[in-house]
Amino acid sequence: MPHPDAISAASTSGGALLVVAIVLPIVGVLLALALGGRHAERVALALMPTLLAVAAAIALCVWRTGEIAQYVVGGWAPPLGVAFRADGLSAAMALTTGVVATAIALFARPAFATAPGGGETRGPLVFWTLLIAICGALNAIWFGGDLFTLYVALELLTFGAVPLVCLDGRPETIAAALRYLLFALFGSVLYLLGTVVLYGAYGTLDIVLLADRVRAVPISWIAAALMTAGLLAKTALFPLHLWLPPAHAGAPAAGSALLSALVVKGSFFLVVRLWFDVMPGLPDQAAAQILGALGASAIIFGSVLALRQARLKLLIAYSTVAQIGYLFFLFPLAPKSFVAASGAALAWSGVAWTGGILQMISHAVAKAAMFMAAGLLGEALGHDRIAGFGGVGRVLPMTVAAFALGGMSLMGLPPSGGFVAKWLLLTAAVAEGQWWWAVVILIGGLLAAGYVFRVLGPAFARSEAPITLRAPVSRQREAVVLALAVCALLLGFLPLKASELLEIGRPDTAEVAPR
Amino acid sequence: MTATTLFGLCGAALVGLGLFGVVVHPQPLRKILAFNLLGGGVFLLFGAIARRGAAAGMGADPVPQAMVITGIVVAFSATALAVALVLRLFEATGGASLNSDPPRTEPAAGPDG
Amino acid sequence: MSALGNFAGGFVTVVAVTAGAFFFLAGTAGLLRFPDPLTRLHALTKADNLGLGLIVLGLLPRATGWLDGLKLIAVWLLAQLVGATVTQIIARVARRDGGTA
Amino acid sequence: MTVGFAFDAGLAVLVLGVAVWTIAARAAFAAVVGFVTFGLLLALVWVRLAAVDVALTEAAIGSGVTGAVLIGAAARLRPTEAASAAERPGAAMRLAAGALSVLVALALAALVLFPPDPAPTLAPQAALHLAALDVGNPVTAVLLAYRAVDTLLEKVVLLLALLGVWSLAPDRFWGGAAVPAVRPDSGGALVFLARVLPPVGIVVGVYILWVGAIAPGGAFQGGAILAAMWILSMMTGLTGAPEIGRLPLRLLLVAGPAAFLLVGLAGFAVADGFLSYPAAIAKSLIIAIEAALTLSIAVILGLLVAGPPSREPRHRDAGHRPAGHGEAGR
Repeated sequence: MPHPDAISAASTSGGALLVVAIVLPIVGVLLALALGGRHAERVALALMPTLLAVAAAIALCVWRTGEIAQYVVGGWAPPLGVAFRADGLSAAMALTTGVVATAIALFARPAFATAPGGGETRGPLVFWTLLIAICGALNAIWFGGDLFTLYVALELLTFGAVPLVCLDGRPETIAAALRYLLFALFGSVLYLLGTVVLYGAYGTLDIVLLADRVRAVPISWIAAALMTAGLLAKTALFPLHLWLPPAHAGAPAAGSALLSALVVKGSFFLVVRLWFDVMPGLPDQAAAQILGALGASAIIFGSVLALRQARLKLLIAYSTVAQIGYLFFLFPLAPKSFVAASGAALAWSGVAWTGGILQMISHAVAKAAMFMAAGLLGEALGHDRIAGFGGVGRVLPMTVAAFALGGMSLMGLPPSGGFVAKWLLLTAAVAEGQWWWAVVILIGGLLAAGYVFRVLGPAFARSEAPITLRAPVSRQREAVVLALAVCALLLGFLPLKASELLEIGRPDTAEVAPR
Repeated sequence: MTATTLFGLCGAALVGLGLFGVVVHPQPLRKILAFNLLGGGVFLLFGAIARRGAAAGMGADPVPQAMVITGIVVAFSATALAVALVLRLFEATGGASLNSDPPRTEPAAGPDG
Repeated sequence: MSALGNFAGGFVTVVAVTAGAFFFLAGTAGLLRFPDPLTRLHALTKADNLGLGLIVLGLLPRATGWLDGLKLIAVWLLAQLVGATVTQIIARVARRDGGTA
Repeated sequence: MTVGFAFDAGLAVLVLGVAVWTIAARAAFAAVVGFVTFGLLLALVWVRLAAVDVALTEAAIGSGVTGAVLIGAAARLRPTEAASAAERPGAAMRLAAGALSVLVALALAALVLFPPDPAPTLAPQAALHLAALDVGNPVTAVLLAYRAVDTLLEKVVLLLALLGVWSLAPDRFWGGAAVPAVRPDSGGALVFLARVLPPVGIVVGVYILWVGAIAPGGAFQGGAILAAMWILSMMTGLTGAPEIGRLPLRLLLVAGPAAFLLVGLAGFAVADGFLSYPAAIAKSLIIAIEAALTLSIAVILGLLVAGPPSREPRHRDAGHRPAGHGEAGR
């Protein structure tokens, strides 16, 4: 974000939209809880497209002005008060949230229906309320301009996500939820510790003000290390990934999609905020290489473990561990100071940045589609053992096609969004002389192809025994999943101009000298 | 040394102690307790910072105080949810271990599966 | 308040609070040293009743208004009430467990 | 060395000692008792740090209500302790954990010992606007005005925690009530207390809420005291836990955050935007919000301690929103 002088202490014209994006879900949670029963579903279904529209309006506003949108809450300017801000990145993430959450809501409708005239039941009320809450928490994370507000938002996200994991009440999902909660609490307490240290050093937690005040001194390093470690635990970066697969695989399909596509991105987004916006002058090659190396290990280990899974949902969950790894190539590749130091043209920083963010977005869309496809397969077949998928592609072509399209994005096959993302990261790595990341990206693509085709192979094979579906699959739900998967594909066709949105609000200094 | 520094050091020690407990204790309930100690340490560090910021006739900077109050409430919410999960796990399995066997039951076909 | 009154008030405070602190000390010593739950409780209640009572008595002259004084007395009364209840419950449990708790 | 410092040093040693006990104690129950003691001592530390509002919160919530949740759990989990104690990590792991903890503690200690000079503070800025708000307690001003949005989000966190706890109930109990874990067999004394104390407690709770605008106190502390009275009453069986499907209960739960939100949104029309209050009635608005919050907080805290519903709803048809039999997806 720019120098504080560039941004006034007042709200900008589109700033009120940010309040709407955060407050609407809170209203939704209160309504859903108070009215209960079928109303929770109605509120959620009305809210998701509305939030999408609000996000689109915010993106349009940021795009038009080319500047950060800001809202100063209560008129109390930071550092005393709190501001919401939207740069290009937050607008893009809010749009992604809107699209994915709307698709998830449509998909979840039959699964979490409340019988007309029937009473309130547990699953639907909890699911719909938490879906709304998670959208609100994510919007608060995308737009939060204050590190402590972001802490509360992060906790909101955790409390929305954990009960989804054990919604079905099986003992192993309860254990998974508990492990998830413990990891998440560990992460947030470290994050909070870091913010405390920052407040003690600089007397503010406002991101823009901090960016101006932070010096490259040990106290900043300690804070950055604590916060990064905490956020990595929440993002499930290798080797802190142990909680993720059982948690994401244990949730109901719509919940898995929500967790894998969006919830893990919340904490990752804060790592990006921290390194690129709060401390733009701080990144150090060694630390960035470590983050990149952890990402690379995540890609290799996650993919290999995904290859070995017998159950579809666990396979997809391990692939999330792997795909998160790519995101961490942002840290060695995108900081402008590194690019300048490597002698490459400064434009490569933008290439890596766009690649990393596009990976975040296209993984969200593709992974949501894949988890929902897996849910449909599981419902139809009554199991999700990959070995028992022979010939299912002939019975449920739309669902399997959706899975395949999502898989293309994971593998990085053109013309998917995942392809463009990985291609940008790869070329930036080569141009900046960090070829080792390019090698990992290629290997990761091959491994992803391996685990995706492990599913597609039998699915499209001619099966010996005719497949009998245990339950009919609604065409409508298949269509929703396929539409989302097509979105993941279309992300690859986004005009290059769209990447300009992601540049809005990026710190433009090539190097912020340590003062 | 001032009392503020003393309590700040106390907070630092509590963070270390809590961290150790979180990692080392196998029982979830003990982990939760250790989390609360860890949180107490973090809050205490913040309290020392607030006390150092005494100005304008206030004994301590009110902004960190308010944040600590919010933090205590969030920590309580987390404790309540975590304890409920542990108790539910105990009801379901008769144990309270995190190292349960990998999922062995069939994934349910329904929306809740 | 006159200087003499101030002095007398200060005197009461010092004497009463010191005496109260002594009872707390004795109560704590008893809690640590006595052999079984019932006698330990007996020691503890002395700290609760007399110790706190004396401290409240000592602080009364320093209260800035009748409302503050009332609050101090309320604190003592509430502590009495809760202390007596808890002691009773612990004693009951101790007797049920055969004095081994 | 002054008497004050000697007291503080003793207090610090005591806090650390109790903390070590909490980590090292063999039995979980003993550890929880240690933790509650720790919380009360910590409240004293907060008083010494001139943060009385935090002290009240720590005593009421950090130690009190948290302790109530933990003690019940420790008692119920007693049979599992032997089994999970066997899972203790190996010496290498413990050594690594110890080294990491010491490292972090030392880094933080260094920060404490070499703080920036002058110490950063927002106190002057907070003081500057107190008059405009007509609120005497700066902490209340931060919680309800300057950083009101944090407080609002944190109320939603509380609500979600409660929903999360409820979500752990088996389907058939949805809409029902929690059966308190503590059986009312603790004899007449507790029942007597539960009869006598609540009227006093309610007065104290309301007083603490009221005084919060000018002196330490406020919605949380007041709410926690009200909740404690309710919990006491539920524990002794004088009042049953409420059925979670009832509309009046749901409305109570959301009343506080909803009032907060409505006043905040009204700011768009009558003041400087979201969560800003018109100067003339700022204090009244803040007190009104706090009153509503206190009520909701008391109900939420009480229900969090009570736990998930563990009984089928009693009046399937008479209730406002009976839970149906044909539960979807189970």
